[in-house]
Amino acid sequence: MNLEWKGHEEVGAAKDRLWAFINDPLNVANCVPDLVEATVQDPHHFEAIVSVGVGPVKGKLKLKIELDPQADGNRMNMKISGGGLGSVVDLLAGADIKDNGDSTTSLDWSGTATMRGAIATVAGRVIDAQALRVITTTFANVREKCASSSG
Amino acid sequence: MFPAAFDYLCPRSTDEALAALAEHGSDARVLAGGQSLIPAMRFRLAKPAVLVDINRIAELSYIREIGGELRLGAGARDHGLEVSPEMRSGRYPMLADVCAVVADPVVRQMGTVVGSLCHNDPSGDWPVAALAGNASVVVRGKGGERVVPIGEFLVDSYTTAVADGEIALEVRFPTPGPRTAGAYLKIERKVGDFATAAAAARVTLAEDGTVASASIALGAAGPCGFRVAEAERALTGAKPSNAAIAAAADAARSAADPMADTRGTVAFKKQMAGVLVERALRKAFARLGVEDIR
Amino acid sequence: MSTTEAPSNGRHAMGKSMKRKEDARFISGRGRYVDDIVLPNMLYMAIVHSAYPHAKITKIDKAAALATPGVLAVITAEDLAGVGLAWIPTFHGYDKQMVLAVGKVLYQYQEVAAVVATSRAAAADGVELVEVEYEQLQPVVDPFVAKTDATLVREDRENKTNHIYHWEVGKRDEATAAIQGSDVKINERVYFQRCHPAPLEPCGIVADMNPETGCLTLYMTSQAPHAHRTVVSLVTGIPEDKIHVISPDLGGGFGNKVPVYAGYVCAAVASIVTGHPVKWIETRTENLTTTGFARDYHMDVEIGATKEGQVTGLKVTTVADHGAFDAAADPTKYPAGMFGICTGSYDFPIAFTELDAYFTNKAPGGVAYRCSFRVTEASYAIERGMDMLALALGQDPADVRMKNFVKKEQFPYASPLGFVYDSGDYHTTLQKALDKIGYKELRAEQAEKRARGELMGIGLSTFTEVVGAGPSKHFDIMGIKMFDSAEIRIHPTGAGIVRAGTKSQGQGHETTWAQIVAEELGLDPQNLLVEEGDTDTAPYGLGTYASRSTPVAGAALAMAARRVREKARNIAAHVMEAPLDDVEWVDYKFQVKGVPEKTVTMKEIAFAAYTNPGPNEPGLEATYYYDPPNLTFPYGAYIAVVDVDKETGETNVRRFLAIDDCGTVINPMIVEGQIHGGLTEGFAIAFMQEIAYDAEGNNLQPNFTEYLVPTSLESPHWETDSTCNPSPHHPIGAKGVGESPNVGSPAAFVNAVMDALQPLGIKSIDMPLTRDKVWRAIQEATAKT
Amino acid sequence: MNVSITVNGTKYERDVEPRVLLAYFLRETLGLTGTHVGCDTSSCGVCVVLMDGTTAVKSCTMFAVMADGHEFTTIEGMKVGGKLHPIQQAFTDQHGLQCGYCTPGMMATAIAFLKTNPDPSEAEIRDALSGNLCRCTGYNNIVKAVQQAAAELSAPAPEPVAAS
Repeated sequence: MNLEWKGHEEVGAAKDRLWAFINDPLNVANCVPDLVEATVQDPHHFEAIVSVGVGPVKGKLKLKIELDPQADGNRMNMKISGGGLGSVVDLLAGADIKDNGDSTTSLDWSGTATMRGAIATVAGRVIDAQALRVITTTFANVREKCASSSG
Repeated sequence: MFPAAFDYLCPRSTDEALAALAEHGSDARVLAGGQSLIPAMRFRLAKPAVLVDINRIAELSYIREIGGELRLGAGARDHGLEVSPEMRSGRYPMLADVCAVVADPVVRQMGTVVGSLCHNDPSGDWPVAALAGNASVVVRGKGGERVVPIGEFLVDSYTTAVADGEIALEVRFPTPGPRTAGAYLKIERKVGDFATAAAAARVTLAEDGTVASASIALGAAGPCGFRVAEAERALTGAKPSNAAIAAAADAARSAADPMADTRGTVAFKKQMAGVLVERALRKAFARLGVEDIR
Repeated sequence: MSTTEAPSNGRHAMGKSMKRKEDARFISGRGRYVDDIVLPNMLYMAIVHSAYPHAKITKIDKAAALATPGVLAVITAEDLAGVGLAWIPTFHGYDKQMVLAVGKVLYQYQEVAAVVATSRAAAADGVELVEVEYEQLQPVVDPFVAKTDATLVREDRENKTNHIYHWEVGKRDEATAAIQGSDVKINERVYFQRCHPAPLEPCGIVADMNPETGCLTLYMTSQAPHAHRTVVSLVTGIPEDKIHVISPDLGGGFGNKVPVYAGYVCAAVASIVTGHPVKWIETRTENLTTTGFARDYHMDVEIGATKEGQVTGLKVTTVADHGAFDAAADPTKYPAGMFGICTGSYDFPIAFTELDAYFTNKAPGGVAYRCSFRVTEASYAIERGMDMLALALGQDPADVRMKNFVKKEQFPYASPLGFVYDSGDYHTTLQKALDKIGYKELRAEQAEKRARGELMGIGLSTFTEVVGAGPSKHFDIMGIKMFDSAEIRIHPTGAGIVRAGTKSQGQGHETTWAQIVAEELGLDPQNLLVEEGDTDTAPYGLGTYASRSTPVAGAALAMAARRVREKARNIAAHVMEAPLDDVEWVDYKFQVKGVPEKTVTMKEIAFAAYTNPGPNEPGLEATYYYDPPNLTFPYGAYIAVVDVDKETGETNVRRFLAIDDCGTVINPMIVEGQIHGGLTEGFAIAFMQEIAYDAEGNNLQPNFTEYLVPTSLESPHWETDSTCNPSPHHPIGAKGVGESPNVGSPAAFVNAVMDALQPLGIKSIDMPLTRDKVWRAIQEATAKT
Repeated sequence: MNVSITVNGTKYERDVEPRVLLAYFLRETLGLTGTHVGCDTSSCGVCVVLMDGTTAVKSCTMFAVMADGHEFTTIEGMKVGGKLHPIQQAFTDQHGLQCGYCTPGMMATAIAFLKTNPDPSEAEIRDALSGNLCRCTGYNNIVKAVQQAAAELSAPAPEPVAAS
């Protein structure tokens, strides 16, 4: 099954601070909700184990995440792939960041995901909402943590 | 398909069960009929570390009318309700409709009404009927007991107001008053399939034959079952008429927000939500002797 | 129909609704299916599947699985390569297939590894812990896209193309010209969707290698035990005498249990490696996602006709989706099976059909699902085509059929695509159906309903099947001729044992085989034990599928019985002290010509065969291998009556009448039961069932919550009747019936729904006719007007 | 954990892992293989057995530990006094089975149903059996079998012939 979402965040931090923040895999990892464990391999790659739970469907997803900052410093692409619960997920997310000139930054994100396997077929009807929650929370956390992180 | 290993607890009283749940928190799941949970465990989508089986808590398996309400304990099974004197009395036509179409006849022998509400499948039957029937659910935890209106109880897909360490003990359906009747209808591809579309409608007529109040709920029309206020408004105060029914159906159609799947397209499911609301209303009116609607 | 009448001591044993001899064990829980078999120190196997439809395998990590308590081994393609079993030949030997994924996976749920453990639970625990890493590749799921070769499914093959083969029969140019020059032409694409036999008992095996004797015993869900023994010997190199295949009771098969599957091979290897018996029982998900699917034919049907409605020519052009391997179950010389039967019951002066098959990233298969090798697809094409022609002509579909039927006096009838139909009387059979269901009255009711804007439809299907593969000059599987066999041993007391190379999956051979032999020998069928499915005891045969049991093995049984009777006649001559030429078989007894009081029964001769054979060879037994001179051609006339709910697209099959002609009937009760079952499977295919894949290659129907099997509530009440035109070349005139209802009914259902929707100008909807599809068609049609 | 489950009149005390489904407990722990397994989704009903005499349950959707203290009747225990139960007799009389795989579950469901509805219509029978799948018979003859059993079961017991 294919899923698509997008959203918007106003971050109370200057663009360069936000850019620096999301270029640090550990920061990004810590924004992922229900993070169980994160291991940073290099400045652009980290692995995260997140626990997912919707009603009876409970378990851990093991995700490989690749950060792909665009040269112009205006866009961050993210490639997330992994699996668990007899299923696999492949997610492409991207965030455009725009300096609002008032040391705030607007962040427009969008993502598409493909879900395969047991979850998609047996519990497909819940995944959409669940995945949306994870991705929305992640960017909301970016807003919070970045703003609060002393730059 | 073999479930992952788990610890099995089998309390004999509600207090014992609550103690067990308090001890194991989010690792534990309540096991009632198990008709949704066990298949999920066979696919290893659900891997609870602990199952707290409430099937042996005798005090929970009741079906009784008290204080103008039909009260079903967490152990009350679909089939038990289906053949109960309360359903056969004809006082609960809408609930009787539901009893006859939940899952399949064998699954109904074990499945429980409260369990179905707690599972809160977006296509489940009981959440829709509970919404239209103004039901409430009794939830108990170590913090004590609370009575949660169904609208607050059903939070999201597969998610309810029951917190870790709590149990839903009872569902309460207000006994329909005079000049009140309802109906529940669903479209399924075959017996035992999740609903393609589902609707429950309940109306109360005033002395003058106009609709004093109406409650209309949809299932399989979004992440969670819901009441369609617009459709209810369209009927309230009106005489039972084709126009009023059509207005309610239109409201349901536009309120429905289903997902496309192997059961059908979004357009088809929205349309069916309207068709089912219209048919459920006509059935409800017919049960009140209002046959010839113009 | 009396279903309890027992034959009186074998007299006229045939044609009786004798109760089934096998029932006694099934109704008391004493049936013995593969999963019921438990051997000492038996291990359990479970399989790891791919969630991706097309991907390179970059890593398989067994460590965590092997560390799980109870897990003894994890088998991968590498391990199989070590014993030369990474690949095995496909059914007809034209292609090879991976046992476990070699390097890459070619379809979702493909087998990647097998976990062997001391318990079911441990095996499942191990499966969860095998870590496989993939690098995704673009899947191709549409054969029309596969055609372009933009994505190559099979890099292992020499020819770097997804095109598997081209097949054609008939006269292309003449047929094209004939249709072009016709007053009326139709040209429509009909799709027979991918579906699955889904027997209630999934596939499974208990493999037991005895390290001391070197004997490999395979208890497996097999519709063709001898063929499987030979294949196992050829691919493993184990001498065939050291392989013992036992197919116990089967919980249905319908073609699903003909091919060899990865689980069988892995379990056998696991048993050879561990020296323990190994059990593998498929899950329902594995059954629906990895084992042989059926159909998946996209067919362009062109028919020409005069304005009076006489057909002038037929052309059918097919694109076949075979999935990742060419594992279609068809006789070696017939890559598209019997698709040439697509001229159906109609006397086409000229016809042509061609087919191109393609690889896609879908499960392999193309099994003969309750179907004699693609006859179902062919019948659907022609029966839908004849209705579309009737519509184009503005004539009643029954009239158009009557006009074009092959006439009784034309039999044996040589069809333009190379078959010689044995016998039939299509006009009488259809007329019987029309009269019985009240066709005129139904049309009148339909006219009234249409005037009121209600949707009611009447659908016909007057199909002809071709079954009983087959004559050895044409039919073989990997070179093995498609004869079948029977062995009869009569004991001193007149009881006996009957063995055949076939394998019942519910068809009731233990009863009907006994009836055939009892009829030929005047013995009591109750005392004729029928045994099948054990390769050490049964004579060699190619098994039960494609409605071949009665046409081929049934004939072998009659011929073997006649051999026994001839031996018995010699002994009778000795016993009655009469010259052999004076001993004749009259009224189920031997009698001296012209001396009616001088008779001896077969029971008496049986005793004499062991006590007083005289100059004759003692004992009373015979074996016969039957090579049929021709195929048989059962046919039928089916009528469906359907109401359609405009608002919801819901279809309700109000009535369904099936008149079948399968020649001589051995047991009317069993034949009727077969027809009921086949009609229900046809109903499921027409209205509910499809193995569909989304654009990403995900299988959307991997279990019974999505692959819908109708219950008693959805299934219509079936009305049945018959006519009887025996096969002139079959020893007892029988033609076979198991598949006719599944072959003939889908078109009747679809024709009925299309007939109902005709006032809206809707011409065609592909199966399955779900509410959603029918509703959308109605919306589009009404939007236009 | 230890369970005590009565099956076909015999009380069995066994130690089982909680995750063992009742179907496998019957088939593999007790060797009563007449009860089958046909799917993973509680859809097919070939595993149906009688619980406490009146309840038809899908034994693949119940853990053996949940069955502790209950009584079950499987197909192996359907005979009454060495005679076939009327439903068993009816299934063979009416040709209500072919491959036999769905038969045990069908008969268990039918027995439970006839206890709540001794004189059912064809429609009621078709509804009652709709939790059990059959791929062979098309249901016509299964319905006939249940009708025959219903008639048999509701027939008055024969009067003892009074000695004169």
